[in-house]
Amino acid sequence: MMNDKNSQKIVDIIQNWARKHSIWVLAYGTGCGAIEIPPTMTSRYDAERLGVRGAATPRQADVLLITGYLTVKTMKRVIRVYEQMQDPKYVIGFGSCTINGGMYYDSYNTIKVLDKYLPVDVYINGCMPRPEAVLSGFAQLQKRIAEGRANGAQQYKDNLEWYRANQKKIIPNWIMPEYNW
Amino acid sequence: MKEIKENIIQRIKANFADAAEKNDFKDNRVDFSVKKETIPSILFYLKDEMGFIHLSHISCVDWLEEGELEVVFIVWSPKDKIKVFVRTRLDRDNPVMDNVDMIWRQANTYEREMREMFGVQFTGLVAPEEFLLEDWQGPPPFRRDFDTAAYAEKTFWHRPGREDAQDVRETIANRDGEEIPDFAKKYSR
Amino acid sequence: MVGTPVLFIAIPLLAAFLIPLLGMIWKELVRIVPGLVLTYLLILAINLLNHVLVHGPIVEVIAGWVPPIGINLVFSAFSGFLVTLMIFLGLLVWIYSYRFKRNVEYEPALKYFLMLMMLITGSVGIVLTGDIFNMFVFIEITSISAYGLTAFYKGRNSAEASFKYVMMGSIASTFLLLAIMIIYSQLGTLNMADIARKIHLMNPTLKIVSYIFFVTALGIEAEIFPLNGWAPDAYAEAPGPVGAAFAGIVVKAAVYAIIRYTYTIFDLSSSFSFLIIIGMITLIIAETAAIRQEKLKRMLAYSSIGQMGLVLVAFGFGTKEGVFAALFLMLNHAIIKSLLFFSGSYLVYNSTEKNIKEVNGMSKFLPVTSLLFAIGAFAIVGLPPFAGFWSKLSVLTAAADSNMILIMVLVLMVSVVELVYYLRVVNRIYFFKKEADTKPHKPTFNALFVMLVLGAIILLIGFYPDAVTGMLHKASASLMDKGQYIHNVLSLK
Amino acid sequence: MEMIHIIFLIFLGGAVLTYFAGKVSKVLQDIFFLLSVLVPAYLFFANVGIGKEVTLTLGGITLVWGVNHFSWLFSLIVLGLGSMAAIYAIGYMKGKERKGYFYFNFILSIMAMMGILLSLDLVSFFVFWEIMTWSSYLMTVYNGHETQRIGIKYFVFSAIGAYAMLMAIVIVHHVAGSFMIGSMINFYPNMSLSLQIWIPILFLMAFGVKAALMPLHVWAPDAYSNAPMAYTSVFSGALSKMGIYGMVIVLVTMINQIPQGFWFREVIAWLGGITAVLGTLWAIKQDDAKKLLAYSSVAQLGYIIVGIAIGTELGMLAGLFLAVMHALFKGTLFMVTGAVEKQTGTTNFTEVTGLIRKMPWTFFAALFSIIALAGIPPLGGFVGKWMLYEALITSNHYLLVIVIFFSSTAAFLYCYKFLFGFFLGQEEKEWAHVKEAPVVMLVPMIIMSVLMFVLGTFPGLILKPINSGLVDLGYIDTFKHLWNTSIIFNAWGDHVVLQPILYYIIAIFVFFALFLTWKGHKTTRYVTTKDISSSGEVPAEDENLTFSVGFMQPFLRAVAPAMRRQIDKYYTGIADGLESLFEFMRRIYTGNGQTYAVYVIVFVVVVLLFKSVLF
Amino acid sequence: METVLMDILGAVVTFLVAFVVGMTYGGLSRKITARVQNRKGPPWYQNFIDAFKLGFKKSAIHHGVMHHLGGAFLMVSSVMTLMIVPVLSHNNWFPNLNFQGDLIFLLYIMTFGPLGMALGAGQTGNPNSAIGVTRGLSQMVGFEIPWVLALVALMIQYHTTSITGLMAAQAHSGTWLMFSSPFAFIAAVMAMLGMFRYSPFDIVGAPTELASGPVSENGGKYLFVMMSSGSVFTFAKLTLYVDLFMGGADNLLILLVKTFALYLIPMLYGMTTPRYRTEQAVRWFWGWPSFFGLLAILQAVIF
Repeated sequence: MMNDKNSQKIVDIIQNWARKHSIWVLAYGTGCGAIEIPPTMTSRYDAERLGVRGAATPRQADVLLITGYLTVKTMKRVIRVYEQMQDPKYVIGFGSCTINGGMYYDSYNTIKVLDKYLPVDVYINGCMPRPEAVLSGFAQLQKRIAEGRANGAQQYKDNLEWYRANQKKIIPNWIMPEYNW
Repeated sequence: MKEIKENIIQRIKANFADAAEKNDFKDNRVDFSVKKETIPSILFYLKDEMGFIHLSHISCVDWLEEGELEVVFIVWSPKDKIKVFVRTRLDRDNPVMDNVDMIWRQANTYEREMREMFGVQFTGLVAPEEFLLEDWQGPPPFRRDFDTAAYAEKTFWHRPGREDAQDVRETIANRDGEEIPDFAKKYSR
Repeated sequence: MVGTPVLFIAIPLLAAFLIPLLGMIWKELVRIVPGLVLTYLLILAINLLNHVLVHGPIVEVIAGWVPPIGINLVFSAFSGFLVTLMIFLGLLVWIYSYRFKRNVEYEPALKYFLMLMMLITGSVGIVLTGDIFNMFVFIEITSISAYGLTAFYKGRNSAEASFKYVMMGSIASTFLLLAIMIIYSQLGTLNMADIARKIHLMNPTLKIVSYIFFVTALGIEAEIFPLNGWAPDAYAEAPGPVGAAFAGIVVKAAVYAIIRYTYTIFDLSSSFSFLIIIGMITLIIAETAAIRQEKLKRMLAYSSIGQMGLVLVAFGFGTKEGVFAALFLMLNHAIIKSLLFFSGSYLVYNSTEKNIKEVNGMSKFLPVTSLLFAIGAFAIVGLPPFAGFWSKLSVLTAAADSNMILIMVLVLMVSVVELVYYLRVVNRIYFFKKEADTKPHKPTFNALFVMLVLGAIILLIGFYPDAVTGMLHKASASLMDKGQYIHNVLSLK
Repeated sequence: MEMIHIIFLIFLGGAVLTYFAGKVSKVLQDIFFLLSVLVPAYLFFANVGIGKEVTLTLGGITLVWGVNHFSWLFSLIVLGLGSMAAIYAIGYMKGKERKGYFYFNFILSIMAMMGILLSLDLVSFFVFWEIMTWSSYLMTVYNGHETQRIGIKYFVFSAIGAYAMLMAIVIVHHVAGSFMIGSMINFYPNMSLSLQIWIPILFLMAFGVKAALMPLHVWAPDAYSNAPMAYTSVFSGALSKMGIYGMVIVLVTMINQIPQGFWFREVIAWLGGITAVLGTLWAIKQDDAKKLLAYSSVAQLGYIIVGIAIGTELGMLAGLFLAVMHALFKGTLFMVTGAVEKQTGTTNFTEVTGLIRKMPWTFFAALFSIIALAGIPPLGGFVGKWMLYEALITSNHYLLVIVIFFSSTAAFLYCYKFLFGFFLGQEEKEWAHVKEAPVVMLVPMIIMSVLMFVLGTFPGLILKPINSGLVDLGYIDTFKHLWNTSIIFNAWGDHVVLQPILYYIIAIFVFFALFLTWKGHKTTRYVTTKDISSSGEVPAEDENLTFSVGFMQPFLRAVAPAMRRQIDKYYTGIADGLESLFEFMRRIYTGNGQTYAVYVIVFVVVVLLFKSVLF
Repeated sequence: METVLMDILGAVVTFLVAFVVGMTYGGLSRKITARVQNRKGPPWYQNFIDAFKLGFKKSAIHHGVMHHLGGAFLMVSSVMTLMIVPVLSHNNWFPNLNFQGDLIFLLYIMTFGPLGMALGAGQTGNPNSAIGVTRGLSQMVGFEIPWVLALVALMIQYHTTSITGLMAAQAHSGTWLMFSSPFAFIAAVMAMLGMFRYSPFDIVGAPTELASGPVSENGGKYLFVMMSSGSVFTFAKLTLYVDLFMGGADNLLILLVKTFALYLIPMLYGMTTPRYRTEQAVRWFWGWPSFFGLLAILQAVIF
């Protein structure tokens, strides 16, 4: 960890500090996880004290929070939203459905492994994870940002072809605009 | 209640010769089976003449063994507080029947779903091709001969160790002191 | 002295009777002779008018009997102006109808031209004569030829229209005769000047009654509401040029007669307001009735009636400005309405119904005719810089000078109505799609020539009204000067 | 032959020549057209001195034409905008039918407007007024069949106004004995009180119609929107100013002379204010650019009327400055609409979207004119608005200023709607082929935009002629007292210095524009308007997500009570009633001979019965 | 040259002060809101962090030149307002364009930015942006009425249209205008609720309904510029209110106290009220606030 930190320039440290303390979340409310976001944000758990705050559109958001299983139809939109977000950007997979399919492991229409399609920075385990777990996930993300290791966007950009191939496997009619950064 | 039900059965039978009624349900349910050609006319009759103005649902049952699909229309009369099931059987290999969304607009949605999930074709149905399953390539997934696990295996990646859900199955199998219904056992293979 | 007024009656009358005979020699003479006659008369009229404007009126005695016993003709600036105008229009009508196809299809041309000549003779006679019974005779001549011309197309509708005209005309004759009888029984004279001199001797009630009878009788010819029932039908059913002749010649003569009775013969001061009232009613009802018409010629007929009402109103002011305005209006109306009838009858030439909607989109096929119709429409509504504006302005000025604000308001409001229905037609000509079954008919060369002449006159007067105003001022002065008239006629030896 | 006569002859001859040149060659026609507008304009400004008078006697009436400072100011609007619109029209009319007709009427209306401005006697004033009316009417019905009702509505209103004026002219002639405007003005104090009130009312009816004052404005939206756009810019920009011109003369030379004039001015000012509000509200509702601009013209004319009706020096300056600005920006906006119409074939906001990248220069002109229209600094509209408010406040019109302010704030809504409707929003495949308008159409728009910009900082350039015009009308010289080259004052001595404001605005704008451009310029990318964050959806190529239907619905719901009643409907009701009356009149003539005979008898009997009354 | 440099320096300093104060107020508002909702809330400097983060975003997209320059338009409006409003009275620190302090000019320059930004929002092609803009403009028409009524009342009472003139009048009489013209103050404050676009007047950028409306396509540096502009604008508007109604401020501390006291009004009102629909908001402004505005004019005319 120390090594990572030493490798950062001073500018990066400042930038990452700002990024770490200002996490604007675009909650993509799929599945049952969406219901866990309101308690996280409101008085009881108050994620805003960590600088976590809802963002209305992908253009403004830093974190894409995927709260549950993703059907193929939804997946298309999620990819779209992710690609519209602006660098630097992070993905949090939320709940076991995003990790391994969870109870939908044999469903004909939900993806099982999110990180084949999008670069996930942090997974939050649970079915469903409670707000405490969510906060812990955010804290983990902050840590990774501060260390400069939350570089999912860069990974996505570098391995775009691989991701595209995976995405196109389940979405044959690919009509989206080109990914342009 | 009983008189009303009798009355309904009388009237239906008088008007539709092929309607086979089944009146052994409790409370406010009446059940008819008709040929698929009769469906629009009987639904029209129920709606316009007998006050069954509400279409509750259209459902489909896959009788794999008999090689037939059964489409069930459930209509409801707010005045009589009676619901009527109208059933019809279709050939499983060529499930075609008449579209009824001119009777109830909402039938359109149900029909789209059935078209996608069971492969029932409604002649004259005007709707976009895709409904819930975008970019779907496999067979209609709600038919009983569709193997969802195999399809998932073929289409998606699995996190290693979760391909066959062995742990889940073992857990279920090893449960003690718990009545496991037969269908659950069957389901967990 | 280049000629005498009696020629205006003698020559066309002679020509009218000669036409059938000449037709036996060479068929084409039937067409040519009236033109020659009218040309000659026009030259004569202009010469005489010039003379009269300078030297004062010419009074001619027929058959040597000196007034008040004999019949006399008066060619003053006022009547001379009208005569010139009528003959000019007559000439234009002749040129226009020289090859007007229709008048050959239905009847031999000779009847048409015969009746036209008679019409002109009668009208000119009405204007020129100084004797009320003689005037009655001329009115009968005019009416009879007018009946014939109305029924010229021999259709059911033409016959009906003509019959209405005949009926109304006979009523008119009756009243006219009654009036003449009353006057003769009272004063023992038929000479206008003599009557004018002695009119104060008459029983006042009988004077009024005879005036009313005169106005009723002449009002039928002059299209005063409610005596004008014949007019829309007659205009609509008569051939186009005949409509122009009615509007420009016959009606003018009748109006002249009314004015002569009112201004010169009778000394009823309140008859001026009577003229204003009936003129105003005529104006309002005719113009409002015109707006909903479906046939083009009927619409023009109503418009014509309305204009006559306005002329009467202007005469009714009783001032010199009023008379000037009225004469200006008469001149403009004669020219513009003739143009409208001429061009309008080509716009609906081939249709049977003559509906307004059949002029739709004609501008593509008949550009010049359409343009001329539009100019005529704009002019008659009184839009500058066309001729109608100046007459409207002078009417209003005269009204203002007589402090008749209400009249001004009404006249202007009616002008708006007039504007609307003329605009509707012009819009149809220019901006609508052609009806499928209408077949445009190109105007013949002579018709086009006539229309262009009229259009040019409209523009000329519009841009340079001085061309006519001097003459009109003198004419109005001569009408106003009643004593001079009496003196001129009765001092003959 | 005086120069003024030559100018009019060139106009008239040019109109006829242009019309017939079309039979020979289209290019020749264009050239003739341009020459017959531009040459007289040049001759007028170069060779006609202010104060010159020429006479002509016609029909016993002496017609006097001459120039003073005040009419020179309006000539500037007419000829300036006319020349611009003429250049524009060459491009606009290319490939359209009935070119000769258009050119003929165009030249004739310019001539008529000049005639109105130069007339010093009432007859030629009226003559030119009517020529202007029918030539503009012929333009209104240019588009054919459907516009017939609209054209007739326009003409009827104009005719009612014109006839009211004619009546006033005739009465004036009766009492004053002369048709000269000067003698009318001189005689005015000696008239009886009822005439003193009625003569201005009659004149104001005529001018109110052309200036689209409130109860007389109903023709304007339709007429403006249906004339060809190249003409509408003159129609709305210059022709309506003739009403303003007349109003100013009537207000200043007549109404100010009598004590009752106060109420006159108040009523007119309030009518102007209500016009502004109603025009604005209805403009917001429109989905068609032409209609929107037409209603907006009505509203803007309302401001001008308010300015000139309150009648203080500042109010006059404001009204006339706004008149000049309105000619500039509304002329440009109609040209923009015309350009869009030419390139796309429609002017409906629900159809055209996203032209900004296709027609950048047109957008630039539209943007400048909209900023000027909305009265936002640093463009010229602001100066006029500012002076108008200050004039209202310093002359104790507290409620009127609120009304005007409401109207001009609400104007932002339609301003935005106009820009958004055409140029912003999603770029559609349907309009992918659209090209920038031809240069000949762009040049006038750009020139006028630049003028608006210049006048925003140096309003003195145009305030100077306005001031001399007002001095001609008897106002005091307000130079350095209410205005300077780039400073404007109000009556209390507060002022706005425009130059530093411009520099500050430019500095701030440039700084942040540079910042936005420079920062991260390597990773800043342009993406198409299809690539928007709309719930993760990807709009299909032919799918239009632009928000253009029911655009200002929330606001319209809020003001719905004010818009429930339309003045137009009352007029329609009157017209319908009249039509049925006319139908009844028509039925008097039954076509039955017996009835007619009965009429005759009844006439005779009635007249005989009432002869003692009648005679 | 010296004076120009000094002018530029003064302007930059004023801008920085306004930026810092505005950002801090924004952070405090979030903090106070959190405390009212029984949360801990973000630190007071959270807005700075957010702004910097947005500034540090690596990539950005725009949909065209108007979208690109929208922020610059907005900045013109807010900075010009700031330049015109006298920050401190009896003080030569930040003179800027104070001699220009004409209220009507101010009203119009304040609308420059929103319109410019609306153009940017329009060019994105995002329907939400356009809807937000129409709502914002409608709401602006709503609150301008009481606001102008209040200003006109002040103008006619003191026969001046300049801010410095009104400040001088207050200094002369020794009474704040909020006490001598209470109705105008009430109307102006009610209008201020709309101007700050806090709840209940926040339908313009309702995040869940309109996806933040006009700014929905803006991220990174564009949002950064807009945030900064908003902060500066907040400060400028508050200062304007203080100048008009509270007699201005002699030093920064007093200014901060007064502005913060004013700032609490829309903030606290917003915490306790749910959102209005656009037409409700517009009608609200034309109800009681306009009534108070009319009372203010009445008071100004009669007294």
